[in-house]
Amino acid sequence: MSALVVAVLLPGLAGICLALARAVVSARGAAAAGAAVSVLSLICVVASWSARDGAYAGEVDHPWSTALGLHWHLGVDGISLPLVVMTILLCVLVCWSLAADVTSTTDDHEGAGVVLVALVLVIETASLGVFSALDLVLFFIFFELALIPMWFVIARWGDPGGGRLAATRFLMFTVTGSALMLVGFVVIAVTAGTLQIPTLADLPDPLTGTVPLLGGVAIAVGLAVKTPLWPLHIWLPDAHSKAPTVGSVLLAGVFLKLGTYGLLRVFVSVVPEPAARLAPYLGALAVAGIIASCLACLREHDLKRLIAYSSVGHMGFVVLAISTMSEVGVLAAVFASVAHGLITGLLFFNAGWLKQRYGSATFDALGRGLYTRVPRLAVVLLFAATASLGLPGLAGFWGEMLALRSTYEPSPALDRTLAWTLLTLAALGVVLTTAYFVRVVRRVLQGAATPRDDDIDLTRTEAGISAVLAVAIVLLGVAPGLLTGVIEPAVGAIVQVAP
Amino acid sequence: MIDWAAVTPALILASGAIAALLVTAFHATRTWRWPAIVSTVSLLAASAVAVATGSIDRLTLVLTLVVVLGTFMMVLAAGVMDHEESIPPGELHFLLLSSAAGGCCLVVARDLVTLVVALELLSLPSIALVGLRRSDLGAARAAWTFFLLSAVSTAVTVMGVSIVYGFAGNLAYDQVATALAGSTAPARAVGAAVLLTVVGLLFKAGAVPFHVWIPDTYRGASVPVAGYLSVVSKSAALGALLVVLTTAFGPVRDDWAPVVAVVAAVTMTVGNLGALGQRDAVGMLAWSSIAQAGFILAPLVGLPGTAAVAAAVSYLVVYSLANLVAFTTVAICRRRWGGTTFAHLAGLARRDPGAGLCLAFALLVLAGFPPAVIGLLTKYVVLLPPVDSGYGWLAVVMALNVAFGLVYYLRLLATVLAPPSEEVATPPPSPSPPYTVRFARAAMIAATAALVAASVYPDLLLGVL
Amino acid sequence: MSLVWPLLLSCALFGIGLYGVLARRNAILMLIGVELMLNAVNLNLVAFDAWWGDALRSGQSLTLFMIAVAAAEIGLGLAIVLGLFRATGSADVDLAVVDTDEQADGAR
Amino acid sequence: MTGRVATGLSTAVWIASLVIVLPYLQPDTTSTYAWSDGGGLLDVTLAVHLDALSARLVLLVTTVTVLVQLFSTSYMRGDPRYRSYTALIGLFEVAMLTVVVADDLFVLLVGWEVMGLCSWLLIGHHWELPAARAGAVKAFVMTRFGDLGLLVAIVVTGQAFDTYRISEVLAQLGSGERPPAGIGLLLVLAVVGKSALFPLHTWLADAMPGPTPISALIHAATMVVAGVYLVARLLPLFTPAALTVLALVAALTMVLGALFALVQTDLKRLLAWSTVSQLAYMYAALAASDADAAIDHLLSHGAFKALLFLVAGTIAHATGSTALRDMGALRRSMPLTFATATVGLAALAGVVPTSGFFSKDAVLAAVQGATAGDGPLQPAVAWILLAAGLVTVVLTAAYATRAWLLVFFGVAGQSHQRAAPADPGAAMVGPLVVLGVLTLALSLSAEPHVVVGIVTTVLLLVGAAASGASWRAGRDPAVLAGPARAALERELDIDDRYLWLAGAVRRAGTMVVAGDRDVIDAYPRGVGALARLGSGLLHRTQARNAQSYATVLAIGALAVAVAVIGR
Repeated sequence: MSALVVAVLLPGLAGICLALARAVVSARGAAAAGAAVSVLSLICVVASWSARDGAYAGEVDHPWSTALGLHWHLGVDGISLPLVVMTILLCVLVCWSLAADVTSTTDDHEGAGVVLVALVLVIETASLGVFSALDLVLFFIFFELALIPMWFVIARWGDPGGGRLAATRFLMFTVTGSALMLVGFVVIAVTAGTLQIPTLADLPDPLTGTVPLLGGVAIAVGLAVKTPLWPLHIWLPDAHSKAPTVGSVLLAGVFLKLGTYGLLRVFVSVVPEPAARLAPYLGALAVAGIIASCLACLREHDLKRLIAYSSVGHMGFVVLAISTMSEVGVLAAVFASVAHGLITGLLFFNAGWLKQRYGSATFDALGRGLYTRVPRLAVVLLFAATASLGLPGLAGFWGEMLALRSTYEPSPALDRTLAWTLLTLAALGVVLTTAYFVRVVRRVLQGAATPRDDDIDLTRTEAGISAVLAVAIVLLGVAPGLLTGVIEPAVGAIVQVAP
Repeated sequence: MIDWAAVTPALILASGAIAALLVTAFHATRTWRWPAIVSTVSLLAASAVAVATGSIDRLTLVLTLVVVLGTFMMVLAAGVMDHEESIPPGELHFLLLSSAAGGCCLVVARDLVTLVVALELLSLPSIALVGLRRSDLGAARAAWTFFLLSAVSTAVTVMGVSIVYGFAGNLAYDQVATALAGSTAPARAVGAAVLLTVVGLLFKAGAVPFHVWIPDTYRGASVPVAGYLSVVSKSAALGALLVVLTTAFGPVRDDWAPVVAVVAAVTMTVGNLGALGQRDAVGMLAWSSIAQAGFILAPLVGLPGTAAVAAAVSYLVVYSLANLVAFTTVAICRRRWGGTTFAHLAGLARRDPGAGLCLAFALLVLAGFPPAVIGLLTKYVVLLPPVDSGYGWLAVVMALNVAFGLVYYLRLLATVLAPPSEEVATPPPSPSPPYTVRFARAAMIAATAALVAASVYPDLLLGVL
Repeated sequence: MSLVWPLLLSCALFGIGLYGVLARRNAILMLIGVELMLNAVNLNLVAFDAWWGDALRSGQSLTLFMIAVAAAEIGLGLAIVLGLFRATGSADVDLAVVDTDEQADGAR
Repeated sequence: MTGRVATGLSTAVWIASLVIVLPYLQPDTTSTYAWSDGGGLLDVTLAVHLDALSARLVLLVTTVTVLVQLFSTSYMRGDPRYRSYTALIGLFEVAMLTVVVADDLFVLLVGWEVMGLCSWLLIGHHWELPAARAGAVKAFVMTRFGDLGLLVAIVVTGQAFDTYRISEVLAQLGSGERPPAGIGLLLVLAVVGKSALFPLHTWLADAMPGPTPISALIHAATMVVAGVYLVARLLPLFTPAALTVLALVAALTMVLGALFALVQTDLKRLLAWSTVSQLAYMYAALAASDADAAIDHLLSHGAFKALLFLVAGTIAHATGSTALRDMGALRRSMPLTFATATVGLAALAGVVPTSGFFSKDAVLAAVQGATAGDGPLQPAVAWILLAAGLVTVVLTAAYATRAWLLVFFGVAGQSHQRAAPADPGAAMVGPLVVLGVLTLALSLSAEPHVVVGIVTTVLLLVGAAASGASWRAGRDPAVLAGPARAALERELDIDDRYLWLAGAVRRAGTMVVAGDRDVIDAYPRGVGALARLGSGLLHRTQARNAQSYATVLAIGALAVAVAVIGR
């Protein structure tokens, strides 16, 4: 069996075992085991990547259901590898934070903490599966697998008030979207007669016409809900803000990437012609999302909601890049996805820690002058905010820059005038992003300190998690070539490389 | 000429039915064990014969097995009611087997006469089953509702049959097909006759607007009988529908397909809407079985293509297994905790992990979500024929209903997996050692295992046709 | 004889039967309505059989089956009515409407 | 301790830079190192380029940083956040050096924006004060708006020249390639933001609540002058249109800045406006395509403006205030400060023989040369620019004199924090003296422009005399502004436009939030309500009456039949 299969399935299987053995495992032990398993999974991924020959590392392709033409087809290329590694990294950190989470160990009745770890691991498997699936239906299976565990994470461990409602809305939105996406897949399967993504991407005569266009619309809508694209984003702020810290981190860090990755892997590459016809709409909605989310952020009074809204904006840049359907656009999309995963992961970790301390993440609850009250925590938040607003030299910049660059020189899919208009508006979004993060710093970190009893600075675990993410963010910021070198060779799998 | 391969299972079941009745009649005291043994033997024999002879073709074999094994499982599930004095065991098993014999006949019918008679043989005992519980007004009312509607729908069906006969001059499927293909009769009138003919089958399948009896009847009947209605009776009707639409009415497909598409769309939507507000597991499963019928009807628009048949049958099989598991679990829950509302089911996975996990898996299958891969794949499979034959809108409606359905499945799922609610946390003392519960549980676990196996190797199910 | 007359009669019978089922309050009368509907179909079948001159006589055989089926149906129906009558003391099915709380509960 | 380490480190940097860049001070000595090659889609090269231009900037930056660090050891003593303060100064220096030596435009952008970040954090150092927070935010957002111009300009450049290396772009331009028109305009936007030119000039004065050494750093050696350096470096990319825009912006800005400075009541704000005005001089030279004059003025301005800000810091340290009315008569109590400040103000006004005199004359000579019309600039524009420059000379002399008189002469201010203001210790005075000497020394190598020099000296005397006369008459020389004084004190209410804009954006935000809640969210809520409604209706039709069910069934059968027939 390929190491990649092990890497994908291992966390989920471990999660099931943990859930079944929850009576005998402590939450802390489960979290440690989860982290260990994730690390193991990372090793497997690296192993199969270093042993790659051909377009996809660790490729396995077994017929699974001959009746459906469904294959157990997994493989990792430069588009998916960064996302795979980022997912595992975030899951390790999430497990780490769970291992040290005081509330989950003391308040642990009937193994709830263990179950949470198990759910995280199942979500990990699902995400890894999505990033490595090369069969449309297999992609869909993994895509759906993550949803119900995430519903439980938000509904059970989220805010007591409204957590369940938010979870259900999140689920309903994404499920409706993904069900439509399934219809799109069915259309493709019926018109092209295969489910294998590499085959579909290399069809001698790509799918054109009305029927594939409708299929493309269905796929795009499904993925747009997940990404999320304005105006389908409405589920996101509630879900992110009501979710527990680990849920928010995984939602923002990993889940949204399922949408953007899907747009690349099963939309642009599989139905290029319909995608080209839809690209202007995608681009326009993406920019509308950037502006709208930034404006909303300027009025948000809850840190977690604000970060959630900011994700809409950042994902807008990714979708904008994708809508250019150029090589740079693909590069930008992947880079920005990874960067957003790391940065927003850090932001949500941070917001979660603050919420844990002060019971709520609203500005009023946090008070002012965190610089004095919890200096190190404040500096981490400052760093994350700086990275998120796209400061050059940190990971977030290259994604945004490449996105803007791809918009300046789009493929013929995007009209030049439209693209430049979008470019201008998106650039305004950059300023607005600065404005609202600066506002957060001004409102929460600065100002005359209002000390509380709960002013506890970074714990060791928190510092460790912050350090890992910060190092990753700085590393990608100063040496973007590390990532682009991996992505670039695979760009041709998504869009046609100009001769 | 008699096709013994086709009728033997039905004959075995009919004999078994009489035997089960006699064995209780000649037993001195009320006995549950003996009729159950007789039923088990005859059901297993019937399935063995069906497998050995291969029935008429692959399709009827699968449908026969669904009917026979579904009945078998409900016989085992009915065992959990052995402590209820108001239920006569001999009659129960007699009626179950009789009805199952009707189901077997129904799926092998290749003639409208057989169809009508088999339909009645399926219906009348199941009506009696609903009203079986003595001096239970609810059951009697449910039976009356079921009876009256069944009678009307039968009348409509035979009216349709008579008109088809008027157009075709024949009642054997293949000759009807030939006659209709060459007929000069107005196509619309023929289409109407066809649809009137299948009203009885749609009624049994629970398609909107012929579904109205289902919620009341399921709730009035005992849980295993409701399960029987939702699985065996429904599968037999849908199987017969599949056969009759393919072999007899295939040539006039264009006349009935659009209406079937609309009926399918409305059925799944109404079923989901109805299930939305339910706080009782049986009520919810009743409505959900209406919605699921819509999903089974949808691929029929792709008939007479074999892909459509395969899609409908594989969905039917998976639905049947999942519903059997669900009803068995609910029956066990009712036996052990005295009720079927969500409050009784809350925390089932903690109180009774086996039942809880099986129910959870069955719900995931019904909803079509991983890890119940087979549920998802069959949802995918039934989407193919509508898209392939140009009913894109139907596919979209189906997709939306998949999402919609998740709401209530997930609600029950969350209830099952949640911590137990306080009032039912401690089980009441069981009146008798529940050895019958163990049998039911074994059946439940076996069916779940089949679903899990199919999730791992989908070809086990999807490859059968 | 023209085919139209028996068909018209059949339609009328079916309609009257349906009316009986839908509108009468008394269970026995409803059962009679069911019987009327089935007999309307029988008439139809026989008429078509005669019209086609069907060598297999399938119409007539189905009619025979239908007579048996109708008898069984009425038998079952009467048994249920009897059960209802025992429980409520009336064959007027409306009076048998006693919504148990459990049923009402399920709907909301 | 921290201060000593920081000073030591920056001194080491200074020495190292001295060693490295001194050879490059000779003209025509350039070298380019590429430490890592770009290539591929993200074509970023870690490349360094050094020539006379960047070498001089490097020296300025490192020198001023050392002095600021040294000054801060005393000025910021006892500050609770001294560590982050001094570390940020270090980062600031690194960022500026990155801008100066980068050969890859993206690397340059990294330094450029990190500088913006540092200025935001340092201006907001006293974040307990609302004014500091507001000023910092304003500085960051405004400069970042301008930075977008640079970002897009880089993208456009990359596409036009297929490289992001400045040296390669310049080489292509040297071989006759025509630059796309947009780049120059985008770069103008970038420097308008960074160098606080009109109309984005308002952030610089509002940045004054930051610690005074930071102001010295920002105004003299980093941040604002980075814009000048950028234009000087990329001058060939500027088309005539872009240069015209730059010239007009510079003309307007220099006069406005000087006018605002004339009426200021706060010493630091006064200096801030003078920086704006002086920066405009540099851009004037650049618009006239004379990069050398611009850089010369940049260097001399760097020396005297750092000096003046440190002086302001010293005075604030001694008197506890930066308001002009709290000063006065400091000539005697702070003689060293007075002496150095006199040198600095003289250089600002352009008095012979300070470096300011020579560099400003060079700028004006360059502009005057452009009026001939043989350069890319239209003669009319050049004339406007020259006129503005000459008017500004008068105004500069007037406000420099005014500041000099109000601070060091007259009667002592009312609210002295400490009993007797006095010259501070060596750590603070040392840098003043060094900078004072530098201000004078920089003129050693300068060549005079005789005609322009005479004209400016005359104009200067006019301005100084006017100022002195009104002071002698017992009035604040700000009255020279006449009826416009009140408007100028409000800085022409230009800031209100931005406040209005910020309010409008906030209102738009409110609308978006409301729209999300009331419009977009209405759909899911509506669907939910609809489903509940449908469910309720459905259950109402479940009448539990067999006959009504049978009716539904019969009607259904009829409907199905009719649907087929009436299709």
